[in-house]
This record gives sequence, C-alpha cells and structure tokens, in this order.
Amino acid sequence: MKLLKCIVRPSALEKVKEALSALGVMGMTVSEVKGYGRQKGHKEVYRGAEYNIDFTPKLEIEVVVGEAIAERAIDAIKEAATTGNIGDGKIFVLPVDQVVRIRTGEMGDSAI
Amino acid sequence: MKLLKCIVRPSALEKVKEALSALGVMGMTVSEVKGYGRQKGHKEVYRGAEYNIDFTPKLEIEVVVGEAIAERAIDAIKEAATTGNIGDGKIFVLPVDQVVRIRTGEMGDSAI
Amino acid sequence: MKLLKCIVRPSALEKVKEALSALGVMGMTVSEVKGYGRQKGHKEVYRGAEYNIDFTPKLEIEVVVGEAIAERAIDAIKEAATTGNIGDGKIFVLPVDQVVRIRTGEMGDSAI
Amino acid sequence: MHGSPDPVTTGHRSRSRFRRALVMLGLAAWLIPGAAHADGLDSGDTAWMLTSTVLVLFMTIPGLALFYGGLVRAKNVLSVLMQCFALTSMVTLIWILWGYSLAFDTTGMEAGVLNLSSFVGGLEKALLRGVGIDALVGTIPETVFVTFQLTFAIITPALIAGAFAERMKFSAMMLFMAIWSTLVYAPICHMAWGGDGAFFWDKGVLDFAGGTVVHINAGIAALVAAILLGKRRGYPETLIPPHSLVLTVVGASMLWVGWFGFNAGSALAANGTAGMAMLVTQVATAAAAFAWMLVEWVKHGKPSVLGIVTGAVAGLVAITPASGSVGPMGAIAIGLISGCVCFLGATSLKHKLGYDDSLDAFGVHGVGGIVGALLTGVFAGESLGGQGLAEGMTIGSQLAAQFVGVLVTVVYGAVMSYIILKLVDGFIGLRVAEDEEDRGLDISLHNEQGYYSEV
Amino acid sequence: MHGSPDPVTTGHRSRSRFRRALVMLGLAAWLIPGAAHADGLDSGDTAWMLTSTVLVLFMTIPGLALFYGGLVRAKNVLSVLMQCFALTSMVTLIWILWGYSLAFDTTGMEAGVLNLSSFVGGLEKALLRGVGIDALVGTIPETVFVTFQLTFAIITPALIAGAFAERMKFSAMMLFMAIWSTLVYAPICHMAWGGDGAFFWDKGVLDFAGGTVVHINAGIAALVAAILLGKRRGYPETLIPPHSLVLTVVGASMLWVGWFGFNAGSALAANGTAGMAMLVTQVATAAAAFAWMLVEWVKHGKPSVLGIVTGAVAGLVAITPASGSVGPMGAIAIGLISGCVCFLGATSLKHKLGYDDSLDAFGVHGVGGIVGALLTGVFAGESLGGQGLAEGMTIGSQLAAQFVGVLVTVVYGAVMSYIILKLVDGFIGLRVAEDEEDRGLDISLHNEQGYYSEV
Amino acid sequence: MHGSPDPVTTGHRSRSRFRRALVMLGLAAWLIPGAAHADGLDSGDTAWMLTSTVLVLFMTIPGLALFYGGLVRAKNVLSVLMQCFALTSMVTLIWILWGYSLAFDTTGMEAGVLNLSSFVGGLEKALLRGVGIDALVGTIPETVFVTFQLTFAIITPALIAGAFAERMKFSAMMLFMAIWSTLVYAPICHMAWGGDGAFFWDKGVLDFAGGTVVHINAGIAALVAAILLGKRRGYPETLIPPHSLVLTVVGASMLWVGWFGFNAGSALAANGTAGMAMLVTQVATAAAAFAWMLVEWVKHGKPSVLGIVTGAVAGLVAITPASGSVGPMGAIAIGLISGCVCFLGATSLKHKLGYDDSLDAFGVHGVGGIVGALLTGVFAGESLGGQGLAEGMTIGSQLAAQFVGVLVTVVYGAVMSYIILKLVDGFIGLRVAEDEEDRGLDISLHNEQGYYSEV
Ligand SMILES: Nc1ncnc2c1ncn2[C@@H]1O[C@H](COP(=O)(O)OP(=O)(O)O)[C@@H](O)[C@H]1O
Ligand SMILES: Nc1ncnc2c1ncn2[C@@H]1O[C@H](COP(=O)(O)OP(=O)(O)O)[C@@H](O)[C@H]1O
Ligand SMILES: Nc1ncnc2c1ncn2[C@@H]1O[C@H](COP(=O)(O)OP(=O)(O)O)[C@@H](O)[C@H]1O
Repeated sequence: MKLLKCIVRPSALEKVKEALSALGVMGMTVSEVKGYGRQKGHKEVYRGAEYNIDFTPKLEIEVVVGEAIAERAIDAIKEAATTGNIGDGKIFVLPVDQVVRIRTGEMGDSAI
Repeated sequence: MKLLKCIVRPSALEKVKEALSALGVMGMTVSEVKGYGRQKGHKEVYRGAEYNIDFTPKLEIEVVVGEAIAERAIDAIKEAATTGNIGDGKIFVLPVDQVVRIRTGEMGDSAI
Repeated sequence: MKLLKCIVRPSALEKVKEALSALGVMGMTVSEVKGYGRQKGHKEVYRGAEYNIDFTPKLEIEVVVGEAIAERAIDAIKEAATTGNIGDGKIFVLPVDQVVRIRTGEMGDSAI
Repeated sequence: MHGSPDPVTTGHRSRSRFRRALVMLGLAAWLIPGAAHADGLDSGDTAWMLTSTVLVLFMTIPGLALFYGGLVRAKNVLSVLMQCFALTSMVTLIWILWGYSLAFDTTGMEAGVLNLSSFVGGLEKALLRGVGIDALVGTIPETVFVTFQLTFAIITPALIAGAFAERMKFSAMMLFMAIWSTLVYAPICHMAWGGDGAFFWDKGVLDFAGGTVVHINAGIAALVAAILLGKRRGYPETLIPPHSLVLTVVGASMLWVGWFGFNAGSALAANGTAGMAMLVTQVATAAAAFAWMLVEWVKHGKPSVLGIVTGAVAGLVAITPASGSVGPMGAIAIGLISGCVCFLGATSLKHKLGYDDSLDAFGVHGVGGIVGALLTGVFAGESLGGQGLAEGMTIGSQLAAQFVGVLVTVVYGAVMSYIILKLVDGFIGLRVAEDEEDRGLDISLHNEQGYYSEV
Repeated sequence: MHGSPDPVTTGHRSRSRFRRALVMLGLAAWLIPGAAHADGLDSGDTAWMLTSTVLVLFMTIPGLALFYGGLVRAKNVLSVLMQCFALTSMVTLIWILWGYSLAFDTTGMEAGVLNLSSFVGGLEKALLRGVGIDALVGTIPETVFVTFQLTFAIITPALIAGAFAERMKFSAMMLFMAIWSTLVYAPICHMAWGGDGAFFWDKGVLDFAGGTVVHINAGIAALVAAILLGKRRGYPETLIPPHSLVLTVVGASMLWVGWFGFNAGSALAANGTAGMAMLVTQVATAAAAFAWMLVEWVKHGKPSVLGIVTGAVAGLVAITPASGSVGPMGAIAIGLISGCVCFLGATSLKHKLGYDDSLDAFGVHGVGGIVGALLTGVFAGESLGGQGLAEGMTIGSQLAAQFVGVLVTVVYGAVMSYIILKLVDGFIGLRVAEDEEDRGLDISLHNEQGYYSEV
Repeated sequence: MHGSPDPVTTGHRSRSRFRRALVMLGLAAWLIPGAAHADGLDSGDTAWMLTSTVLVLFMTIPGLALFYGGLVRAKNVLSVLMQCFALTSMVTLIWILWGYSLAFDTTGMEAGVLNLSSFVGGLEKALLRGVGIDALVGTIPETVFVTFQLTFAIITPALIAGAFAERMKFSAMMLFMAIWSTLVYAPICHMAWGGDGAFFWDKGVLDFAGGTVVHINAGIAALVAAILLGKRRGYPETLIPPHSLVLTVVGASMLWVGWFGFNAGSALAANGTAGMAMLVTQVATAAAAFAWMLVEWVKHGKPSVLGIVTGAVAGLVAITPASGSVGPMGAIAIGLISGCVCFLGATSLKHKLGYDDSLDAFGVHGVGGIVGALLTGVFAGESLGGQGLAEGMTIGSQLAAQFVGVLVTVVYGAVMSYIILKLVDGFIGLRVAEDEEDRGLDISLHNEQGYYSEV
C-alpha cells in the first residue's frame, strides 16, 4: 500500500476528489499547509513597509491506496491538479506497512 | 521504528492521549485535518441554498514508536478511538528510517 | 529519497529555511501542529478555573530530499532549530518511493 | 426655501399640521417652512439629529461592512470592507460638491407644477453654498441636515455592493457609483423628498425614511448589476458557505440599532413622531425576524441565525417607508408579511431566475422595499391603527400612489443602472480576471489579506 | 417645556420634588404625574431617551452576544448569538402584546394599599392600547418609554442564557423565556417600578436602573437553570478555554458604553440626575475592573483581560440600582467592593458549590446585583456623599428595605424559574442529546457553522 | 467659577458672543461664565453631551482597541486590548481623584496674567469636590462635563500605546501612564482649555477639540517611547503582517463614528457649531481617506484598505483642532493635505529615521496633529470659508500662535515623557524579556490566548 502525499493548489481539490472517486478511491484526508518552492511568494505593502510573503497556501491531500491502483491514482491526480504553471505541486509516494480501520479492526487493503 | 498516522474524531484525542501514556508513549503531534470517506458529509442550508459540506473535521495524530510497542500502540489507539460508527478513522503505519532529537542530536529509539 | 518530517518551534522556521536554502534545498511544506512531549504544557487561569493546555504550538516542516544530501540536510536542520531547551523537536526520516512534479510529470530526484 | 423666516411650523408647536405633513412625506415636510434664524433652533431636536447621523453612518461602517463581509469567502472579506469604506469617502465628497444640491435644491419648484425641478434639484447649493453655521432646516442646523442626508446617500450604493461581491473590479465599482449617485440617487431622492413641486411628493407618495429612495433604488440597481456581471465562478455548483457568520450577526445587530437613526431620525426632531417611528421599527423588525425563523424552522427543520438576521433586515427595510405612518399593530403585520415574502425573495426567486445576487441585495432590499412601500399605503390608514393617509387619499388611491412611486423608481433605476454599467464596462471593464477571482479580490485588488496567520 | 403651559412636572424645573422621587425609585417617579398632552414633551429629554433606548438594545445585540459568544467553544458560538437575537425578537412581540401592560398598567393601584395590582399590572394596556403618538410619560412620548423599557425586558432573559450555554435546546429556551418574561420579569418589574401602590415602591426600595428587576432577577434564574440542566459534558475535567477573548473584550466594551443608556437613561430625562448617573457608572465600573485586576494579579501572578472585563461588568451591575442615589466616592466604594466580591462569586463560589454556570451569569449578575442593591442602602446616605435615602429612612431602615427587595426577588424568581423549567422539561425536554452537544449546538440545532474555512 | 449665576452666555441665546468664544478655544469658552443654578440647564445640550461622552468612550473601547489589536500579531492581540481597557479604568480613577482638578480648576487664574495657574490647575476640585448634581458648566451638568473630558483623558494615553505595542511590560506601561496623565496630560489640557489666564488660551491658540491636547501630545510621547524602548525583535528584517485587518477596519470605522462625539461634542451644546463641526469632520475625514487611497494607488499600484482607513484616521486627527473654525471647503483642503502628509509620515519618515513606532502613533497622530494645528490657523480665516480667527488675529499671527501651541506641547511632552520613561525604566524596567516577547505578550504577561482552537 502507498501513501500519496499530494501538495496541490487549493483550487485543485474538487477536481482531484472527482478524479479519485472515478477510480473508486473513496477516502482522503486534507489539510491546509503553506508551501515554499520555485513559485516565489509575493510582497505585500502595509503602510509603506514591504512584507515578504514567502509561503503560498497549498493543500496537502493524503490518500492511501493499494499497490494495484497507485499508478493510476498518481496519473489521475497529476492530471486533475495541473495548470501548467509553476507551483502546481508534488506527489510524494511513501510506502505504507499497514492500514487499520479503527471501527472494525480490519487491516490491510480491505481497511483502506 | 514506525510512524502511526492516525485519523480520528476530534472527540477521541483525550482518550488516545491517555491510552498512549499508559503504554509509556509520551510524545505525539496533532493537526487539524478534514476527512472524506464512507462517512458522508452533510448539507447546510444558507438562505435556501444547499451547501454540500463533504469534509468532516478530523484530527491527525502522528506518533512515532519503536517496533517493540508498535502493535500494542495500535491496539491501544484502536480501542481508545472507536465508537463503532462509520467515520471512526484509520491508522496508517509507515516505516521510519531514523529519528533525531534536535535538542541533543540523539538518534534512533532513544530519540523518540 | 527521504522525507524529513521536522517538528520544530515556530520561531525556528526562518532559520531552518535559510539553512536548507544554503544546501540548495529550495522546497518545503509547512503546517501548524500541536505537540505533546517532554516539554510540559502550561496552565491558564480563566475566572479562577485552571485550564491545562497540554499541547504546545509547533510547526511541522516537511522536506523531501535526495539520499545524497539527506544527512547534510538533517544536520543543517538540527543546527538551525536547536535552542538547547526541552521542546526543540524531532526529525523523523521516512523513505520515499517516488516523487512526481505535477506540472511537468517529472519523476524521481529531478522532480524534487 | 430654507431662507423663509416663518417659524410657525417649527418643532412640535403646530402639532396637527406637522403630523399631517409628516404623514405625507416624512423628511420633506420639514423642507418647506424652515426658519433660518437662530431662534428657531431646538437643541433637543438637534441633539437627536446629531445622534441619528452618527447612527446611520454606523450602519454602513462598520455595520453593513460586517454584515456583508461575513457572508463572503475569507479571501474576499477585505474587498467588501474596502467597498463600504471607499464609498463612504467618495460619496461624502460628491455630496458636498454637487449631490446635496441636486437632491435638495428647490429652486424653481412649485406645488402642483411639473417641470425639470420636479425631478432633480439645481446647482444653487453646489459646494454647499449658503449652508452656513446659522442656516436651519426646520428646527435643526442645515449642516446637520446635510450630514444626515449624506449618510443615506452613502448607505444606498453600499447596499448595492452586495449584488456583485466577490467579482467586480474596484475601479469599475467606484466609477459606476460616482455616476449612479449623481444620476440616479440624487434625482430619486429629490422626487421623493424635494417638497412641494417634487414628483412623488405631489403625487402623495408616502416614503417616510427611504423605502423608495434607498431600498428599492438600491435593490433594483443590484439586480441589474448581478445580471450584467454574471455569476461568480463556480456558482452555483460549488457553493462556499459564509466565512464568518459571527461577523454577519454582529453587522446585522449594528444595522438594527443604527436603523433607529434612519427611521426615527427621519422625523427630523425628537418628538412623538420619532418615538412612534422607533417603536414601530422595533416591532416590525422583531416580527419579520420571528416570521423568517418560523418559516425556516418549518421548511428546513431548523432555525438558523443567518435566517433570523436576514429576516430582521427584511423587516427593517419594509418598515422604513411606513415608519412615520403606521401603528404598532400595522408594524406587526408589515413585519410578518415582509419576513415571509423576503424569505421567498432570497431563497426561491433568486434560484428560480438563476442570477447570482451574491448577498441578496435585491432579494432583501428590493423585495422588502417594494413590499414595504405598498403596505405603507394599507396600514397608514387610521382604521388600521395608522397615523392617517396623505391628504384626501383613500386606501385605494394611496396604494395607487405608492405603486407609482415604486414603478418609477424601478424603471428609472433599472434603465439608468443598465446604461451606466454598460458604459463603465466599455470603458474599463466590470469584472476582474478569472485568476484574480480565484486568488481572491483581497490579494488581487488590494494586495492584502484579511487574516494573517504566522507560519 | 417648549411651549407647554404646565411646567410643574417637566424636567429639571421642579428639581426638589423630582429629586425626591428619583431617589426613591428612579423610573417609577415618572409614571405618576405623566401628562398626556403633547405640550409637556421636552425635546432634549426625548432625544436622550431615544438615544438611551438605542444604547440598551446595543447592549444585547451585539454587546452581550459577543461577550458571551467569545466565551464558548467555537462550535457553539452561533447558538449563543442566536439566543440573543431570537430573544430580542420574541420579547419584543411579547412586550407589546401583553408584557408592557403587565409591567406598567397601574389600574387599581393606590399608594399604601396592598392588592393584586401591587404585584402585577392589568391588561388595560395590552396591545399597547392607548399608546398613541401624543401619549407622554413625564416629558417624553410614551412610545419611547415603551421601547426603552422593552430593551430592559430583552436583556434580562438574554443574561440568563449565559448559565445554560452550550447545552440547552433552543426550543426549550424559547418556551421557558416566553413564560418567564410573562410570569417573572413583568411582575418584578411592576413591583419595583409600578409607582404608588407597587410592592417594592411602597416599601421604599431603591432600585434606580434595575438591580433587582434585571440583574438579581436574571442571576437567580440563571442559578436555578444551571443546577437543573446539569453540567456540560466533560465539565470540569476537560475545560476548554474561551474560543475568542477578542470577541469577549469587544462585547464587554459595548456593554460598558451601552450601560450609560441603561443607567443614565433611567433618569428618563437629560438632566443633572442623568449626568450624575453617568459619572458614577463610569467611576464604579472603573473601580471594579481595577479591583478585579489587582486581586487577580496578586492571587494568580498575572492580570488577565478576561479578569478586568469581568470586573467591569461586575461594577456595572453593582452600580445599577445605586446610580441615581450615590455620589462619585460612594461609586468608588461600590466598585471596589463589587469587584472583589464578584471575583469570589465567579472564581470560588461556583467551584465550591459545583454547579456549572457556564458563563457566570449568577456569579456576576446575581452576586453583583445583590451587593449593589444592599450597598445602595448604605451609600445613598447624604453623609456618604449620596443624594439621600428614600423619604423618612435611616441607613438601617433603608438597608432593611433593600433586603426585602432582594429577598422577594430571589425567592419568587427561584421558585417560579424552577417550576417553569420543570414544566418545559416535562413538555419538550431542556437539554440536547449527548451527540448534539458533542458536535456543537451550531450544527446540531441550527445547521450552521460560525467560521467556515475553505479547504 | 461654575458657581457664578450669570446665565447670559448659556446655550444659543447669545449666539454671537458664543460664536466668538468658540472660535477661539472651543471648550474653554464654556468654562468662564458657567451658571450653577438649575435654570441654566438645557436638556437638548445635555442630551447631546451625554451622547458625545458615550461616543468618545466608544472610540477607545472597543474602537481603538480593535484598530490597534488587528494590527499586531495574534500572540499580542490581548495585550493591546488589555492596555486600552486597563487605561480606561485607571485614568478614570486618576481623573476623579486629582486629574480633573489639575486640568480644570481655575483658582488663581486671571486673563492676561501669567502665573503657575496658567500652566496647571490646583487641587480645589480634587475628589470632585463641589461637583454636585446641580453644578453646571455652561448649559450642561458639570458631572457630564467631567465625564466628557475624562473620555479625552482616557484616549490620549491609549493612543500612545500604539508606539510600544508588542514589547512593553504591562506594569511599566501602567506606571508610566499614571504619571504621564498627571504631569503631562493634565497641564497641557489646562493650558489649552483652562480659560482666561491659561497659557495657550491667552495666546489665542485655536484648538477646538484637542489637536494639541490629545493628538500632538500623544504623538510626541509615542515617538519618545518608540525610540527609548527600541525596536521589536526581528524588526525590520522579518516583518509580520497585521493578524486581522478585519478588526482594524472595524476599529477604524468605530473611531470615525465616535469622533463625532469628540469634535461635535466639543461644542458642549447641540447647536450650529456642533452641526458645522460634524459636517467638517465628515468632509475632512473622507477627503483624507480618499487622498491616501489615491496616493497609494499611484505609488504602489493598488489601493489598500489599511491605507484608506489610516487616511481616514489622519483626516480625523487633522480636523480635530479645526473643527470649530473652518468651513466645508477648508475641511476638504485639510483632509487632502493631511492624508498626503501622514502618508509620508507613516510610510517614509519612520523607515528613514529607523525607529519602530509599531502602529504609527506618531506618524498619524503626531504628524496629523501638527498639520491640523497649523492649517487651523490658515483655514479658520473667513476669507477661506472659516468661522473667523481668534480676536484681533491675522492669518500670520494666528499661525504664529498655533506654532507656539505646537512647539510648547512638543517640547514639554518630549522632555517629560523622556524623564518619566527613564524613571520607570530604572525602577521596574520598560521592556519584557526576549523569550516573553517571542512567546507573545498574551501568554507571557496575561496568561491568556486571544483565539483558542480546540485540538
Ligand atoms: N523538496 C520539497 N519538499 C517538500 N515539499 C516541496 C518540496 N518542493 C516543493 N514542495 C512543495 O510543492 C509546492 C510546489 O513547488 P514549486 O517548486 O513551487 O513548484 P512546482 O511544483 O511547479 O515545481 C511547494 O509550494 C511546496 O509546498
Ligand atoms: N484511503 C484513504 N486515504 C487517506 N485517508 C483516508 C482514506 N480513507 C479514509 N480516510 C480518512 O479516514 C476517515 C474515516 O474514514 P471513513 O471511510 O469515513 O470511515 P471508517 O474509518 O469508519 O471507515 C476519513 O474521514 C478520512 O479522513
Ligand atoms: N513519539 C513522538 N511522535 C511524534 N511526535 C513526537 C514524539 N515525541 C515528540 N514529538 C514531537 O516533538 C515535540 C518535542 O518533543 P519534546 O519531548 O517536548 O521535547 P524534545 O524534542 O526536546 O525531546 C513534541 O511537542 C511533539 O510534537
């Protein structure tokens, strides 16, 4: 099983959700993060003073999927989240040893 | 060492904290996330318009533990966080290569 | 490739960012988290009632780096984030199977 | 006008004639026999009008700014506050330079005579010429009257801003409003409150505190703007809830308390008319809020705070034209009816017709204003506990007069708003670029953020 | 005044008789010789009373709503705002339908005669019968008096809501308050301010602006409700800090400024009594805030803003009954004492006795009200810089009278509140379900969220 | 003083003499022939002054508290609210104990005679001796005058707090302000508004509502404090944006509406002077806001809401001394000029000189106050639409007088502020420890958090 840790633009959430649903992936966990990267921040001016806003608001979407569909999920996310501009984000793929569904105690693929 | 990434209901925090303490696990890191899964969101109505609130507030509790107690920690969390209703959440178990305590530079199990 | 999951004090962000930049690591993702550990929380008193604030505000800085510089990055972060007091935080090192740059579809080291 | 030295009708001295006049037109009554010598000044009336002016300004900043600001997404909150604040500033300058004169200069007017001056004032009072420290309107300094009326001229365009929130260019908004204040607000204000010879006034239209002038006028411009600008991106597929109903409730509360300046202040005196206006305002507002809450409770299963505060605003709007003419029981009726009708206006009408009036400026102010204007004609009747209809009127003829007032405002306002918007669109464009809308207007247009959390 | 041929009862002209009466009962004094002819109207007094009415409404929405709203958890913030807003609406309707009549109809009352009318008014003024545009109370329109008094009737139940915040059903709350307003508020209000023949009034109880009527009354109902409803889930093991002290400080500030309408407005005129009431209100509030801050600084090592604002509210409560009777030095004393005593009330008493008065409605309003009512008996004495005790009273006898007022309010209020709550409990249940409480009342009861952050 | 039974100058009765006096000094005019018998009381004037007092208190809590609170980082928001609230409490006690007496006791003063009493009042009125319920100042109760003036004494130190926000010890702040209020505020207030014999008054300095007394005075103390305390940690390398511009805009709006109490209230009556003061206040504020917006639009490409609200405050400050002397066109000029100059003050001056005036207390209040004081000398001239210069003055001599007023305030204020701060520093230290500053003052000094989100 893999954890896909996707850093995307806030505006991509809806599309990513739909793309994953289309693949049958029905769960995900989202958090608000701030990103720093090639996409430069911007300057805001408050009473003449320049403030460097280095970090850009991003969403981190975490999805755990079975090996079987990991590839397809990555492609789907990639497609859904791309605008072609710097700052579209990354997908980090991490190995997952085990998944437990708290409610039932189920484990492994069936717990996802 | 393992990272237990637990997605749980906000109301479970206190109990999970106690269950882990009982095992001697004294550290954890918590963040507010939004979850999407079998537990459906709900509709809110503002001036007659229906808004689909797809995401449910969850907490993500991240705990790194030594291999030795990983199993027991998982069981403890499972027990503490379960209500039996859809939406209780998941535990994702990820391998951890290394842990460093910033203050002392200690590494490995002793740094947890 | 490795994911360095660094739990640090909020005040350390600027220095960590600089330390990483100095190494040529130009990307990172940051989120606000609450930490529980050896550093005890504190009590706040509201109208005579004591509230235990167990959790301390921390930042979680996630950086994915190539194997090559992982060590150096860890050292740099350690140095930048240390104050010597309890609560400086941890670095958790996790294996990363794959990295995808959403915009271009690049993969692996070049996508970081 | 304000130069006449006849002190007879000032204050509550000639109560019955005074009542008669107020029943007809509220503010306008005072314009006729104003005495310019200092002896006519009543310190109590002045005290109340100074206070009322403060209250009505308070309605716009921060009241309306918060009411609207809470309803948008966090990324657009400052743009809404900015609109309210910038309009407050710009309209102030317009008003003292030419607006007040276009609205309240009575040169050339004569009772019963229809001429250009029936529709718009001249420029005799431009730059506030002649508005010295001793000039009076009725029993209060004209300076206070100018400022009081200014606060009405401010809130009207600010209300419109609810219709195009989250997508209009700031520059286009300012340009549109500068022209609209001059070509639409001032004339309608003049027709309603210009005194003898003014179009609505001579027709006997009752509009005590601004049902036509402020609310219908704003509502119809809002509707036109909402349609012309088109929907927000993603509307209505991906609706985003209000980012802070707390702000919205605070804003609504401020509107409620400030509205006493609006309605009771429109008596231009601290007297029985003001007192009754305050009472009926409170009653109608409560009734409308209560009605909305109940309807929603029945229809959606739960009463919401956004519902009850919107109902309150609907009630405030509807009682506005009636607040000098009806009694407490009429106020209950107006409140209950307007609460229910505006519920439909904001919840069904909009979705059925498919335009995107972001914050229901038309659904509440337009609809509520029309309901109120018409019901004024009904509940002003003494048989229904009111203070009496305009002179020589029956409920039927009064309703007809009210209808004319509504119709002219709607038609004139719609046509003019359309033309001005089209012009501005051609000139600088009305709408922000797509990516600006996505990033939010706060960053795109003002390079600021409403809330900044240190990371 | 302006034109009236009968100067006897107006304003500051008959100062001594006026003072005498005010010292006794504040508001009530005005009810006796009210003149119904328009000529008695004083525009200055009316201006101030219109303003005071606005200020007292402002205390509830948004003042109290924010003060309370900031203290609860984010998931319950709207439920608190909703309670304040819905009570404002409902009590308004009750008041004009029957409440005002039950409180202020004086039919059948006679000085020194104890009969049913000593305890509650009749229904002669139901539906505001006879409250026309010309009716006066003292020198102001009766419409203004009705609305001013209404704002007191609104804030009293809203204060109670602090006790059962975060766990009471909205429907049960509304039902309870509808009955309570009728069966508890109106009678106590009548006893205190009903004029000659009214129970407290004839006993010479001093309650200038509502120490018994509003604060003790609300405080005791709050205590009963807190006990009957039981503790919030998790209390006191897992205490959750206030979600936004910023809102709470803003609300407290609004209460402070609005309270000038409450206290100085209770003079029912813009005169020396109003001026002194304003001054002593400011002084006592500052002293209480300062005292709380110091006590806390000493006891907990740090002064907190929640502490100082709570102290300010305690001072406002305590000076309320005294504000027509004491001088600035008495106000300092009342402030310092009430600040210290309420500190104990909100911090120790509650925890010792173990009930969960969520937002300290009893600890501040109940305790502060009682302290204030008793101290009024002391510091009204001329020897202590006050305006003088009620006629023929010594400090001892005045204290006894004050004690009777407190006792009757406490006992009657407690018993009635208990009965009504039990009835409502049997009928629809008082408390939300456990999972509703866990999810938060905003979602559970109103299907809304206070703050929505786009994900 | 207030005991003289001469009723001649009360109210609007002797309009021309009244005008003359007001043109000179605003408040001071009223102090001279105050009549103590009840007959001189004007209920309308009293109503307006009660209201104005409420408005000016509202400016500090919650107005200024929010304006400043929004501009700091979230971890310091409560410390700012706390400063405003605690100052409100402490200054109230100081004022009634000795402050009012030092400012307004006129014992020993004589027109044209320069003695100690020209600079500071005596202690005859300490503990408010003689300020009974019947004492009058002009046509209003002296109690109201005391409270009205108190609100000025409160806001002045609160303004200073903007300069050292986010780093000063609470204890040091309180100690400094207690001394400063006594040794700086009271004397400057006395010199300006003490009446015949007072230093500024005898020089013919025009300061209608507190340009020198409040704004320059606060601004210069702010500058000294900013320099003495040193920069915030990390300034200016790591600038952190305001945590909530929403709060700041709300606060600015409240300052705007409250300022009508400040300026129009300084007429001490509800008359033509008050009306004109209200009008010119509105106009200058709008002009300054508009000017700042335009300058910023041109210079930075985008107009910001922080910019426009800061401009509004600049305009409010600058019109303050002029509000009893200029006409609407002069107000436009003052507004436009002050908007542009304060833009430079807050954006360039500070960064060039390198001190860290956290919230621009000097840049806006100091600079705006000086600009306003000087321009008052220009636009008061009748040729420029003003109400006329002080008696026997030309624009040149008036400007010289204004300059003297500014200079004395700046020099005296700077020297005294420096000495007091140094003393307090030696005694308890001015600045919090580094780690306290890093954690934020809310936790460090008050053990509280502004916003608490349940995890
Ligand atoms: N090495 C990294 N480790 C963690 N997060 C990263 C890393 N590099 C980039 N990111 C995240 O991805 C986001 C987008 O990266 P950026 O370099 O701006 O553009 P792009 O994704 O188009 O290459 C960043 O804002 C940051 O959140
Ligand atoms: N595949 C997944 N990847 C990441 N998070 C998931 C996934 N599936 C579920 N979750 C998280 O777990 C939460 C609970 O899942 P849900 O399907 O609602 O109920 P249950 O845990 O009872 O099966 C979700 O809200 C989401 O945050
Ligand atoms: N086992 C753990 N798993 C996850 N996070 C941890 C763990 N232990 C500590 N942390 C995180 O590291 C932070 C610092 O740890 P703490 O024990 O307080 O001090 P130190 O890092 O100096 O040992 C904690 O606040 C928590 O966020």
